[in-house]
Amino acid sequence: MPEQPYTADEMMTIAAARMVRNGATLFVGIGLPSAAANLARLTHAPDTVLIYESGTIGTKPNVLPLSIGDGELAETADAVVAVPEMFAYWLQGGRIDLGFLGAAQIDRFANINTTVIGDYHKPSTRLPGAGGAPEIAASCKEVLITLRQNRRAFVEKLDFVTSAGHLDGGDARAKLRLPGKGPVAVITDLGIMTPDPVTKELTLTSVHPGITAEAVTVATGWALKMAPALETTAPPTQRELSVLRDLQARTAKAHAGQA
Amino acid sequence: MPEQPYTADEMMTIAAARMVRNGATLFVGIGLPSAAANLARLTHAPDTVLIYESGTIGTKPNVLPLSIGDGELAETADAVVAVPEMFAYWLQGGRIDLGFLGAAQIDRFANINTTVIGDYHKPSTRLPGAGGAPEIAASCKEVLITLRQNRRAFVEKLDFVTSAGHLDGGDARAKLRLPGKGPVAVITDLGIMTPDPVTKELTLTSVHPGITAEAVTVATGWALKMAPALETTAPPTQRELSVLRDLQARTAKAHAGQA
Amino acid sequence: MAVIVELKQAIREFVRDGDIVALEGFTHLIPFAAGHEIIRQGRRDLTLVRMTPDVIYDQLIGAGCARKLIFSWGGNPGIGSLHRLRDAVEKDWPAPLILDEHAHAGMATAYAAGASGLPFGLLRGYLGSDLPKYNANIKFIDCPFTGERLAALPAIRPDVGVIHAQKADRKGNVLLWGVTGVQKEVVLASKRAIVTVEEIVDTLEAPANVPNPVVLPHWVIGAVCQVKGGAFPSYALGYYARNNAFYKKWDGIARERETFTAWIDRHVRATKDFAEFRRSIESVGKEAPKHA
Amino acid sequence: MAVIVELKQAIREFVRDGDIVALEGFTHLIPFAAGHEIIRQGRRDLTLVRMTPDVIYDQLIGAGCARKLIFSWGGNPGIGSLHRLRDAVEKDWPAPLILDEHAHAGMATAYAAGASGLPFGLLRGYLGSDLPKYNANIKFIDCPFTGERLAALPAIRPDVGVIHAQKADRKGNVLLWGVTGVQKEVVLASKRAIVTVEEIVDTLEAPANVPNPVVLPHWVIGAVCQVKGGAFPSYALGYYARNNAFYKKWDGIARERETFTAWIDRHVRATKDFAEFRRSIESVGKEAPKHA
Repeated sequence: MPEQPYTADEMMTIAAARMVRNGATLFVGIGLPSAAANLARLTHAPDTVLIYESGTIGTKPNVLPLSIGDGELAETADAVVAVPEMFAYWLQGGRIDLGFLGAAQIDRFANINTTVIGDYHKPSTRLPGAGGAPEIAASCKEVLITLRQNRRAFVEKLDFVTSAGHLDGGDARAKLRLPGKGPVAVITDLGIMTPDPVTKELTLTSVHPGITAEAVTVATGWALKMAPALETTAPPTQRELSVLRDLQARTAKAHAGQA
Repeated sequence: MPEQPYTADEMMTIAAARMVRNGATLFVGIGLPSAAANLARLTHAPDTVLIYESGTIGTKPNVLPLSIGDGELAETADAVVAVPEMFAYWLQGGRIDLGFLGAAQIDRFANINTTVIGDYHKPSTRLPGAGGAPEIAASCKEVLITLRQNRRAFVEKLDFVTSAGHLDGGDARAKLRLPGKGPVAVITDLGIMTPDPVTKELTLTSVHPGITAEAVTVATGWALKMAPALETTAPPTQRELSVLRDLQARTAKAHAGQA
Repeated sequence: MAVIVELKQAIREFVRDGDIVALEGFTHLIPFAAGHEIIRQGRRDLTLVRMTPDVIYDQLIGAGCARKLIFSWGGNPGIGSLHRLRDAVEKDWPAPLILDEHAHAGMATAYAAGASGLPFGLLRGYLGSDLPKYNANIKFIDCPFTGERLAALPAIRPDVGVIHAQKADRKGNVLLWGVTGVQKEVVLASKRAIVTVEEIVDTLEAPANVPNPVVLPHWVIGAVCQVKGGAFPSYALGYYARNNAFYKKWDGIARERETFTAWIDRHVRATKDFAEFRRSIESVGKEAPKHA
Repeated sequence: MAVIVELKQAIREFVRDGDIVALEGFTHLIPFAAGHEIIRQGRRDLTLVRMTPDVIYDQLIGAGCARKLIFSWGGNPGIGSLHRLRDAVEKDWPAPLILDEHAHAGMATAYAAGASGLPFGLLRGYLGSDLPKYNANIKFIDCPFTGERLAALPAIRPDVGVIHAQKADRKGNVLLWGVTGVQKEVVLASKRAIVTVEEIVDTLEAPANVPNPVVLPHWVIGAVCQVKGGAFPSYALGYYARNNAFYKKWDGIARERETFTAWIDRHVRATKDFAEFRRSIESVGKEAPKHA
């Protein structure tokens, strides 16, 4: 069967979804992470437990939520708890396998900025802020990050560290007694980066089909390390694409309507 | 109408019930306090909000509970919450007007012992312990204590202070930053004692009908202070007695049964 | 002890200039009607508290009601920026806005501490984040048993807490369900609480199998006000869905100071209540059906 | 990830000699069947944790399973003393019992800290009480904002937490309602959790308008075991009432070492499971109907 055409965003979402182990408990951010987590649940990882910070546990939305607390999330959940309980008993309690985050900016150690561009007190761009991310990044056993790759997003130095990745690398997380292992992969529209086992610096390990290592380098604001044996991400399967497109079509239909 | 005969325990429960202001929120201990609080609710104080430490808020039991968490309490409650929430949000939150406690032993400053008689590590009698009482005694705006009066219960010195009354008197509670005012009355089968406004030492202010001040003194393990104008408690009204007896008859019937 | 009154009266009597005011609702049951009434009555110098300041706080900030914002995520969910919030922070318009900025875990803990009558809340939080560098209200203490360093935040104790709920009974007992966020906490942490509800009923019973039913007894609430649809454009589970189209439309309205001001003047300040506001924005659709 | 197994197997695999074990249930849903199975299997040197040790802990202590008790109120509710607990504390029979004694507010906070993954819990507690003089686990810390002195307790983190609930589904998701005490907390605070239930159903739906429905997802539970009536003589709201007569009768059984030992040998140790225990104590009623 000839390969179907697909977009870079679709490749990103599918590559991110593949990282989800079936049966894992996931603390899911809104947007790209939510799309990838639900795609995983609808394909190879049906027993995945999706948790949103709004308090919905084991939710199985038929369409992607636009907000972190859509009614769909509550109505399809195994349990709904108050937000203080969600952060205290469920996230801080250390029972989440995988945190799934987006980011506005990221650095070579997968630290995340979602707060400000420029000076905190006089920012050129005020971003939404932390939300649940600092503690998701700290407390989940592992973290996945997904965002589009370009030099505005992949920067040499963050203006503000909102959520800890590997800090300044090495064993910095352990020294600070952060409970979780931190980011294990960054999945973009161009490829996949994973932290070096020792230095924790992000290393390009896979490029998506048709993307060159050079293209990834050009889209990165620092000298990106390359894995000695750079892989090429498997292209989307027909099933992955059709499930994702169905999900997004259902979502678009559900979210349309008059103001 | 001729006065009906009544028991000393009935007088105690009725005198205690009368202390409850209609509309007050009450944190209620099991046993005598529970009987008095429900009698109040069924007579002059129908809008009283009864709260038990098991998490039942605004409960309206038809029979007296035998345990602090009887099904009757949950089924007739406005809300039921988990026990950590009960102690944190509702009691410690400072929203309870009146704590209603029993005691095994009490001293002249209305401090309470429900822990041990004798040495803590080698007690002659091991009592049940603190339960919710220390924080009820600390956090409620006011506290009522009800127990039977005799020299084993009203002692010169407690072997163990489980819950703070007025500590060693005066402004000791304020110095320790206890949020509530502490005990405002001790109601027994013989009379009513209230703390002196300045020294906080318990002072006999009312004797029940037919009880002499001397009888109260004899039943007290210290030289009990007397109010200059000692009152006589009004005897039970016919309505008070009949409501109390109906409640206790319903309760006895409900709690009977085969083992 | 709850009184059942008109929202106009509740805001007039409960919310004062300079108050610390928290309107909560975690994407669900956001008390938009109450926020509008605060704008209509022209309150000033408020310290606004909210985990997720979204469109309602964009409106309050743009309308000049706020001097300070305590928050942990400020965006238009699923859409992008809150342009009025950004304009206040980036360009001091209509006035400078002081930020007391947190993460969600911290805010949730600080609300729970407020509800618990504790002076501070405790969490394993902010580790490795720059937030504590910019917020003196985030401190760290050592566990007396293990020595572990934990974050400590002052309890949130608003002067006024405002939520929207599905139902109240005639005594003012309130029932809500679904995503309940920090709504119980804000009511219990606040000195005065206002609850707007979809309906007032004789008997407060939770429908079968609704997620997470929460009852707030009347005696922890100051005022209950019936405002049908009072969470629009957010949603009330069991009553109406989120109006996602309005959230998208807001992006265009709020982008420029002029369009924002014209909108808030016409639809909020010039209307007498939330029902009239709803008719007013619907009439725009009828005037210009092609742009609806 | 919950497995659905026989109670006998769950206790055999999950509870080891010397473990910290918490059987919770605040007068409601007390896991008596699980407690009996621990006695039957002869576990020793347990640290027993429970806010309200009542008849089930009297049995465990009298049967020689415990070396330490962490608790806040130990009595036979509405009746009086726990004679086996008292005999252990006052006379070291059948063995000395170390006490780690608290107030309810402290225990509840320490369980919540355990569920929250925090090393300690914080409360305004124990002020003016002698308890801190006798318990080195009660410390005090100063609020970093106000200087107020607050109590700090180590989090409770049992090796095994055991509760009884109304229902589970076939995946092991659990539903309970009514007085739920610290049941959610003990499950979340424990390394391994066992839940006995009245029934296992296809679909986990809360009946209409039940008080305080709580769902525990299967992936925080180790084993789910169906034991009909497993909370007897306590109660399961919606299933059966508290057997107050048994609580009264226990006072007589437990008062003397001999009557206690004979009872526990005959009805617990010599029976193979809880159903046989129930038949065994019922047969006593038939033997001597006049004393029933």
